[in-house]
Amino acid sequence: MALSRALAFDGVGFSYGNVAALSDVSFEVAAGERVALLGRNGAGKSTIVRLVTGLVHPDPGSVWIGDWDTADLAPEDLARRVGSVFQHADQQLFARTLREDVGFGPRALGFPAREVRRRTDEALDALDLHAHAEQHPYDLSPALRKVGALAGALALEPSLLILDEPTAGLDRAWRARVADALREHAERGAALLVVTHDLTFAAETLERGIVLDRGRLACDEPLERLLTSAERLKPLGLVPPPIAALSVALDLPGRPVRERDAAHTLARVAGGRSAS
Amino acid sequence: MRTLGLDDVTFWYPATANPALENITLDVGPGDIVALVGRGGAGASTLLLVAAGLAPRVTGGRLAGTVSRGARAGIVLPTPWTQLSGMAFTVWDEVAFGPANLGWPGHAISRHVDHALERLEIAPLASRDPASLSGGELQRVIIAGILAMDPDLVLLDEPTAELDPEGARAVWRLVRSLAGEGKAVLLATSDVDALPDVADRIVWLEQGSVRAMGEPSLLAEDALCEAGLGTTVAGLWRAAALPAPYPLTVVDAVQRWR
Amino acid sequence: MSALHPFSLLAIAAALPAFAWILPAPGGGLATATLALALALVPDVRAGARVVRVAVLTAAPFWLFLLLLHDLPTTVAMGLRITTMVASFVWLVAALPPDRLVEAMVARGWSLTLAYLFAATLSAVPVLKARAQRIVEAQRCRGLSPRGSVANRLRALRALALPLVLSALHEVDERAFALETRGMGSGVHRTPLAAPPDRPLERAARWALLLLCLAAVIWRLA
Amino acid sequence: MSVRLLALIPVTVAISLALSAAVDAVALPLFLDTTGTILATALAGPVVGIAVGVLTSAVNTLRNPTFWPFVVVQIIVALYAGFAARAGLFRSLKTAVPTGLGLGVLASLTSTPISYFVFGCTTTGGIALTTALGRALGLPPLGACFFGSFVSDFGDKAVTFALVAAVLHALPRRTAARFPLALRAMGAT
Repeated sequence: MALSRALAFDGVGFSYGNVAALSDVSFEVAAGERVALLGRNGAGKSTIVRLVTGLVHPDPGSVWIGDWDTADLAPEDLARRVGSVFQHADQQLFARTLREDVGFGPRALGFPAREVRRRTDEALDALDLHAHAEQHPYDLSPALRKVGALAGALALEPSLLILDEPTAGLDRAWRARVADALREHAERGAALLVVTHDLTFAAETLERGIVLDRGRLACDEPLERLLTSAERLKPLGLVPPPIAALSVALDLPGRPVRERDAAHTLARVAGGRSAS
Repeated sequence: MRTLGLDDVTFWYPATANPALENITLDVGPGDIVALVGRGGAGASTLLLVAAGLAPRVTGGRLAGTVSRGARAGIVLPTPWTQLSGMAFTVWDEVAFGPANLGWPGHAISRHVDHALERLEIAPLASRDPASLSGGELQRVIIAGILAMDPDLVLLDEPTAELDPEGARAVWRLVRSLAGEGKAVLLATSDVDALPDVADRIVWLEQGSVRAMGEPSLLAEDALCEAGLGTTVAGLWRAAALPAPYPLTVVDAVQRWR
Repeated sequence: MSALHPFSLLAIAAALPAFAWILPAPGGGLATATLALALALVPDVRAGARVVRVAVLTAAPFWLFLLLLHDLPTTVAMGLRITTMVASFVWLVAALPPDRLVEAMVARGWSLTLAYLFAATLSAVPVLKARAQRIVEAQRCRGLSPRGSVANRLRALRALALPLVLSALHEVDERAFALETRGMGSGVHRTPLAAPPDRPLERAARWALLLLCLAAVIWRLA
Repeated sequence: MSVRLLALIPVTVAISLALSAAVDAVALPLFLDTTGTILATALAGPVVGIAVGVLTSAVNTLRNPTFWPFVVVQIIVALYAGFAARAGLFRSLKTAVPTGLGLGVLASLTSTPISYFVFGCTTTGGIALTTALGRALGLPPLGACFFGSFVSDFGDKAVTFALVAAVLHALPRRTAARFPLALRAMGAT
């Protein structure tokens, strides 16, 4: 059913002038699916973000948000279904308080004040930002401003979230909060497409990995298999994150890549060993 | 002999009541690599600005305590695009901006600039316009611009922020080789997993004061893991409720496991 | 032509329009306009042709509007003056890359401050232009439509201008840190990196040009 | 001049030029090329404002040589904004917009003689057409030229003043505190 498909790239190519940024890229993301977009800088990740948000249009091929073809719509129309956070999102805030900025999207889409308030509060709750809600965005660190921009995207309650390096510069506690907020949003049916270099974050939060290499799709498979095969990752400029590397080094059954699963397996195996 | 000495330093930003740094005492000697870790807003960036002599001189505000510094310090901030001189239209001139301001003779400038370009593996970019560079290339040009001034204290604030994993590994290798030459390095990073192979000493900052200081093994201690500042492997060991001391890295964990 | 010292190029580009206004129309204007356009062709005809084309394209609308507002003689007189000014500047920009001008200013002992202000502005403009574009895009992706009623478009302008200015002002400190840490304002006399050679003959020619302008003004007034 | 003020000037010039380039994204007939001059003056006084104004004209001239004679207008804008800042006229939109309109008149009065004697009032297509309209309405040449430049420049200074007022009020406390004149400009002495 088309609507369960949140996003689809169909034979997409794109070039800036005569430089081909993407060639023949096709993949689909279902509602509720959590996808990591990986690859070296310059591999085409940011171009995919611009295509999904409708800032640029594919040539050849087409990009679908559910049953909408992005070629027919402007970014402000797509904003009803697509929540986006760009690489330098810390530069787009301007309200006097963080709360007011988070409400910018819903207000721009024309929701009544009561609805804007509800969405803003829920987004601030999801990211535990209440302590900073009345603060001036520029009294926060750039990384926290970016979390504020993420709250602004969540407040749109989109069916698809497209995020470019949402955890850049965040400490472990904030990264865990962002991870929880995104998983919770996915459980409510939203699809996630997250550009990141932070493979630990990807392992904790997402389930599928798409790797771009020089504008082409190099891999598209579950993260648990991808992140534990060092020889597949190396040519793509990637290295297995610590927990995946440990799973392989200790030959843990099931090769867990998430901390919770790895801790559970470690405890079980350690218990077994000390008993024998 | 210490290249940088902070003795009981407290610092207030202008028009703010509570201090950004409180009673900081820290020494960094030649060849040392000291890493500052802490939650967002713990004061690491402010401490680097104080060490570089930019706070309070440029930021304004008030400082108590004493800061003693060797000949010359260079700081690299996490936003490369604000660090360009704006007066150079080629990468070579950009890297030469610092030495030229110091009034060095022409031949000395050329020697230092060419050496710095080699160190950062950006010699092929020498005649490129800085505005046309990628985030990663720009970061290396800025670091080269600092190294070309031959500082004995190098200060780095989130040096790998704009880099992909390969670029980040190259910067960590460079930091080790700088210390190898006798330079003192003081850096702040949220990439804690990289520190065991890089830093000699870890300083844990919380709300502007030093909560703990010690060997890299500090990053496997329970209190740090609880604050979310331990390494991923230590955090995993703790989550699995396995006995302390927690292993610091994958290699430690494998040895401990056998 | 571009081998000349930057200050000489500046002097020529300033003198030509000055003469165009000082000398009696239309002969004066005609002479200076043709001279300005000819200068563009001296270094190499192909690049010069492009400069001439840009100059003519920039000057053409003025001729059209002058014709609309004034009688023929005024149109010709003013048109030639404007063409001289346009041709001189377009030729100057083509012949003189900004960095050579900056190095000349520094070498001549003009304060580093002036050279910095001119060069740093030139390099800051494209950065903030790109950022303004990125901010418009980001706000549109949050549902902001820059079309519709004037009130709506003014709101959209505010949602573009405020973040641009706030983020730019926020970075002023970081720019200042960069200048300080790299020795600017250290009071030491800066070593010019590639000081363009300035021959005494050129310097004399520049002063001569200035005197000539003054003489022409006096002759025209007398 | 402190290195911080030195770093402020190129940024505020670039703000003016970036805004005047981006204003067509919202399809409004505005120049906004004095935003940086007024902002710099409100933050650091008329001397810095004049430096920003002159540099804005210089960079504009590289792009279009006919801008250079109008450097006089930028200097007048900086001086006017200096008085407005000391009088706290950036306090609210109710004071900022009329002050901007006043500057609109003053700017047109200043630019008209330059536009008329140097360019015969053809600086831009817009001004030329509105001047022709003025002539059609029977205004004398100089009067028509003033009418032309005022009509096309009418809203620009008012919107620019309102924008700078909005920026000053949107500044975080820590930044505003480091520009004493800004506090005064906002009426918060």
